[in-house]
Order: sequence, then structure tokens, then C-alpha cells
Amino acid sequence: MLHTVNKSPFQNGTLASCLRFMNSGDVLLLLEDGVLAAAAGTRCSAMIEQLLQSNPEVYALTADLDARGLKRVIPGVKQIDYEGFVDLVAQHSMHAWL
Amino acid sequence: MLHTVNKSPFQNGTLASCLRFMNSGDVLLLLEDGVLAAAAGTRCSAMIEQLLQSNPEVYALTADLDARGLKRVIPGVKQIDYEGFVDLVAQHSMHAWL
Amino acid sequence: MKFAVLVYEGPYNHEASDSAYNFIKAALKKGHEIRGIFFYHDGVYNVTKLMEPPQDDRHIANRWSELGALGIDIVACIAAAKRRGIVDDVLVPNVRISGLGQLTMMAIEADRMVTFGD
Amino acid sequence: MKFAVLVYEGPYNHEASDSAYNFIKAALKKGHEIRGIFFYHDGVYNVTKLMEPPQDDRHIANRWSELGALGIDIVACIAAAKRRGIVDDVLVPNVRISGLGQLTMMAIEADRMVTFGD
Amino acid sequence: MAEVKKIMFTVRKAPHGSIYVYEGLEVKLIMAAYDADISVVFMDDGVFALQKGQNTKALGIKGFEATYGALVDYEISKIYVDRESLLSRGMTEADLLVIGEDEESEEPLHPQVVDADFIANLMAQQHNILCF
Amino acid sequence: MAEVKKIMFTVRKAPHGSIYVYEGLEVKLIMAAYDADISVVFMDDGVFALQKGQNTKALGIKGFEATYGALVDYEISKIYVDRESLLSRGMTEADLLVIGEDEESEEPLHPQVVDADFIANLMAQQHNILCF
Repeated sequence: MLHTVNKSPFQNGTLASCLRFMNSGDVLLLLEDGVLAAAAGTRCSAMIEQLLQSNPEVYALTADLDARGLKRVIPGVKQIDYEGFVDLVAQHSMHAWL
Repeated sequence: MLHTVNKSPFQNGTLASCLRFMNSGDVLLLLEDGVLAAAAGTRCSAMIEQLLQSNPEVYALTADLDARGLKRVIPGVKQIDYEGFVDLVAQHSMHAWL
Repeated sequence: MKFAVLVYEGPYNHEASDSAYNFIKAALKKGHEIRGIFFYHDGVYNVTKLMEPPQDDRHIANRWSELGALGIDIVACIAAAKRRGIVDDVLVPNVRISGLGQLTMMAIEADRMVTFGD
Repeated sequence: MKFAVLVYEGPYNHEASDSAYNFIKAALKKGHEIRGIFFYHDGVYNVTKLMEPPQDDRHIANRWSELGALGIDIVACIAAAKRRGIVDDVLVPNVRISGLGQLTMMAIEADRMVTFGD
Repeated sequence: MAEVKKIMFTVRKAPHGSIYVYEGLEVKLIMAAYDADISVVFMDDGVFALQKGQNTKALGIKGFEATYGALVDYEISKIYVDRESLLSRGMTEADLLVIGEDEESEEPLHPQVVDADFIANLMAQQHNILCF
Repeated sequence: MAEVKKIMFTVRKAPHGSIYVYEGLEVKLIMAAYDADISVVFMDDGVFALQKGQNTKALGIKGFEATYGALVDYEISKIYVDRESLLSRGMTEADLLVIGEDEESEEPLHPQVVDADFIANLMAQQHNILCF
């Protein structure tokens, strides 16, 4: 399954909730303000670093990273464009954590 | 000073931020989804319980508590109506934590 | 005392609009002056006469219009309104569209500015 | 593959509308079918022709209208729209107002439903 | 014959502070009239939507407790509540709205409190999931 | 003569996910033309608004880095950043946008990183505070 998270982990509990319901093999895509969770060296980085150990497929939308000037991304997080996003949706059923 | 918080503490970091910037003598009003922080016996109750020790003036809007069916309110939190809200604003300069 | 009220969110979708209304009604009842009400961001959607809520629900635009009829200055920000499709033709009576200078004057002249949003 | 897209937030105020648009453009480019686009909650504000953004900014309603011209079914929920003042008279071309049954059919018939909101 | 599609709704937001729960309920009632296998999961602040004794009168906005109380009449009976969300909000099953009554025994029906694993596995079986 | 009123802006939301930071910036630029003593405080996710090197081109939405880079030209020079918000987001002063240059030395001006106490005391001195 594909899970999408679009909220900042610093001010919102959505990412934490999503992680609680992810099965092994599930995929996470961070978009919009959700990409802030992909920044390395922050108070919240451990959430994604830990997830990567069980679920190696973690993606962040490049357009959203660029818009926010985020250059230090957690190693292992894959950057994709909207076409990559489309591919993920085609491959998996999904839940948008709104 | 009067601080108002209108977000659920369970999903949003606004209350936590507000608490970091409150001086002694400052007053807190919980309204809208913010009143969820006034519920007794929850994962978040300690935030308000702790605040009450330094800042005894903590209010929650009755109309918002009632709308959410919250009957077990943290002891020490004062319930007020919109006229009480108006009085608080008249007495203090304020910051709405949006 | 002189209050100004700032509303950031549209009607029905967020409670902000209702909280602002309830606050203003209580302030008037207690004899305070409302220097003005300013709608910004999605708040500009509050004043369209095209809204038609279910009959058993409140009509938010009409409520603002009634406050305007009392002489309260009710302003939707022109830049925010244009971007969102709120134009003079769709306004309820007793509200107007104007610039951020109006918000500035409210912030300076009102003893208290109370903001409602998300 | 057959996608349906659901949008919960209005134009400009949240990124949801932009993300949905960028997703749909990419899906079309990759040869997928868009079964429909459904606007709910404040999403219904996306399709008003009255919006007039600054000249150097994107015109969100026109973008949806252009996708509608390609034959994609674009629907704003009637209940959500009425409450918010979005009526037939203010729609951009190639979009329509209809009931939640349309959303239901999209959720059943589309292989994937992708939701964008706040 | 085409198989009946499984559609899940997740309810994650608190009621009344925004319209999402209210308008989301309207979607469930409509969708129940169609040929779909519907389940509803309340998690995070969504569990507050099921709190008994809500009274929105002083707020001046419409409530929906009565409608939730009749979900079973709309043939929506797969209603689940995430246990951790419930407990961390100081709530127990006794705080939850009745969602209808059992057709045979006429006993009141409550939403079913389940663990995260149960929900995660149910999610994985769905055709589409809508978050309201 | 009436005293000049102190007005503070707090910026708490992340940029681009919503329009609040962008439209909030428009208010600051307008208000700067009036006779008011303005200060701006970036805290919580608002500090991301000051991140250097933002590029919104692929998103297709308007950026505002250039405008922030000229705040001092608009005579808004009291610009503060909450230290804890900055550090907990893995950022340092070196990540922050330049907000103008010093009139005399022509050195680039950065927002001033301060502690919560400083901000709380500044808040207490304001006539009105707007949160954008």
C-alpha cells in the first residue's frame, strides 16, 4: 500500500499516525508540507530514519523539496517528480492521510 | 497577556508552542478544537495541569466543550461563555495562536 | 472598548466564522464598540450573497450583513477577494471590498484586534 | 489505469489544488485515463469564473476548464457548492455541479482514487 | 457479475472545529445506497466524533449525533474505532454513541473497538479509501 | 501627538503548503507604509519561510524569496527568529535569507536569532499582534 502525508511533522501528528498503521512492504510518499519530514538533522528526522529500516521505500516529491529550499535530505529517501508519483499510485492501492 | 489556542493538542503542536512563550501572569483561553486540551484523563491533560501550577487563569469556552460532549474537564480550568471571552479580551492584550 | 475582528477562514468549513460572530454579538451586548470586521485569506468567502445553506442551518453571509446594517464597517480584502472570485456583484448588502490599508487602520485604531482562523 | 481525483480545498489557499493539477497532468502524460475530478468541501471554490488572480500568477479555474475541454468529467458537489455560493452562473466552462452519487461512481469505477486536501 | 467493491472511510479529524466530519458523514449516507461494501474507521481525533452527549446549540451550528445514531439503519454496520486513539483521549467504549440496534435482539449496537493491526490489514483489502 | 503604535506579526506556518505566509507578507509590506512600529517574529514552522534557496518553479506557484530579501527596504528591520524553532528544524543562521543590507556598511543583514524569553517580553509590549 501507498500512504501519502502532506503535513509538517513539526506541527502536526499526521505522520506519526500514519506510521502506526503501516505494514511492512508499505510505501510512504511525502508531499506538500509533508516533505519537511524528509529534512536531515532535525528534531523529527528519526521518524523517517526509523521507518527506512523496516520500509525502505520512502519518497519525497522533488517539486515540494525545491519549493522549500530543502537540500539536506535524509539518506535513503528517494526524490521523485509527479510522474513518479503517478507510477506509485498505479502500482499500489493508497490512503491519503488528510 | 491573553493567549488563545483553537487547535487539538492531540494532532497539532500549537498549544505546546504557546506554552513555551507564556509569561507568569499570562492567561490562556481554549476555544474551538482547542478545548480538547481541557479534557481530563487524556494523553495531553498534563500540559494544562502543569500550566495551572504557574498560571492559574486557564479558561475554556463552554459552547465548545458542550458541542464536543466533553464533561470531564481538568479541575481548575474555568468555563466561560462568549461574554466572558469578551471580558478577557477587554482586560488583556492578546495573541491568537493560529 | 474598541475592538476590531479579523477572520481568516471561509463560512461553514471552519468554526472561525462562527466564533467571530458569537464574539461580536457578545461584545455588542456588553456595550463595546466594533471598530471594524476584516476578512482576509479564505475569510473573503463569508460575504457572498450566492450562498444558499440548507433551510435549517444558519445563513452566514446574512448574519454579517445584519451586523453591517448596524453601522459596523465590514471589509473584505480586495487582493484576497479578487484571487478567489469575490467581487462587488456578489456581495451581500452592508459590506464592502477594500484594501489592506483598512486592516492597518483597524490594527492601529482598535484597542484590541481579535483574530479568528484555522 | 483509471484514476479519479478528489479535491477538498479551495484554490490558492492550500497547495491541494496545485498538487492535484500537477498529478493529473503527469497521469495524462503517462497515458492513464482520468475517470473524473470531484470537488468537495472548500474544493468547490476551484471552478468559479469570477476569480481574477494577479496576471503573473496561474489561473486555477481556467486550468480546470482546460482539462474539462479534453473530455474529463469535472464535478463540484451540489450540497457543498450551494452552502458556499458556487452556482451554475459562476462556473467556468466544461465543469458541472452534481450530487455525491457522482463521487460514489468514481470511487467504485476508478482503479484508484487520489485525494488532495488539507 | 462484477464483484462488489470495498470502500473504506477514515475519520481522523475532530468534529465542529471544521466541517470535514459533518460533510464526510453526508458522503457515507449517500454511498450506502450504492452497491459497495462500506467500512468506516474512526482514528486520531476522529474518535471525538463518536463522543456521546454532543450539544451544538450554544455554538449555533448543526449537530450530527442523531445521524450517527442511525448509521446501521443506512446499512453501514462495519464501524471500527482505533483503540489507542480512544484510550489516549481518555475515552472508553461507554463514551461512544450507539449506532443503531441489533435487528434481532434489539440490543444497542456500539462501534467495534479494534487494534491498529486489524485496521492496517483491513486497509490493505480495500478497493479505495477516502479520508474524511 | 499620538504615540506610535507597536504592531507585531508572528509567522508560525510553513510556506507554500498554504497561502498564509504569502498573503501575510503582503500585509506587512502595506502596513510598513503606515506610521506604526512593526516587528516580525518567525517561530515554529514559520522559520522555513526564511530558508535560503527556495525554488517554486516546478510547483507552478509564485515564490516570495525576493520580497523577503528586501524587507529592510520597506523599513521593516525588527525581524526576529525563535532560536529553538530554528535549531529543532536543523537550521542555523547560515540557512537564513538575507533581508537587506546595512545602509552604512552595506553588509548583508540577517534576521536576529533570539530566545523565547525575548519574544515573550516583546509580545507583552505590543499594542496588537497579528498571526500570519
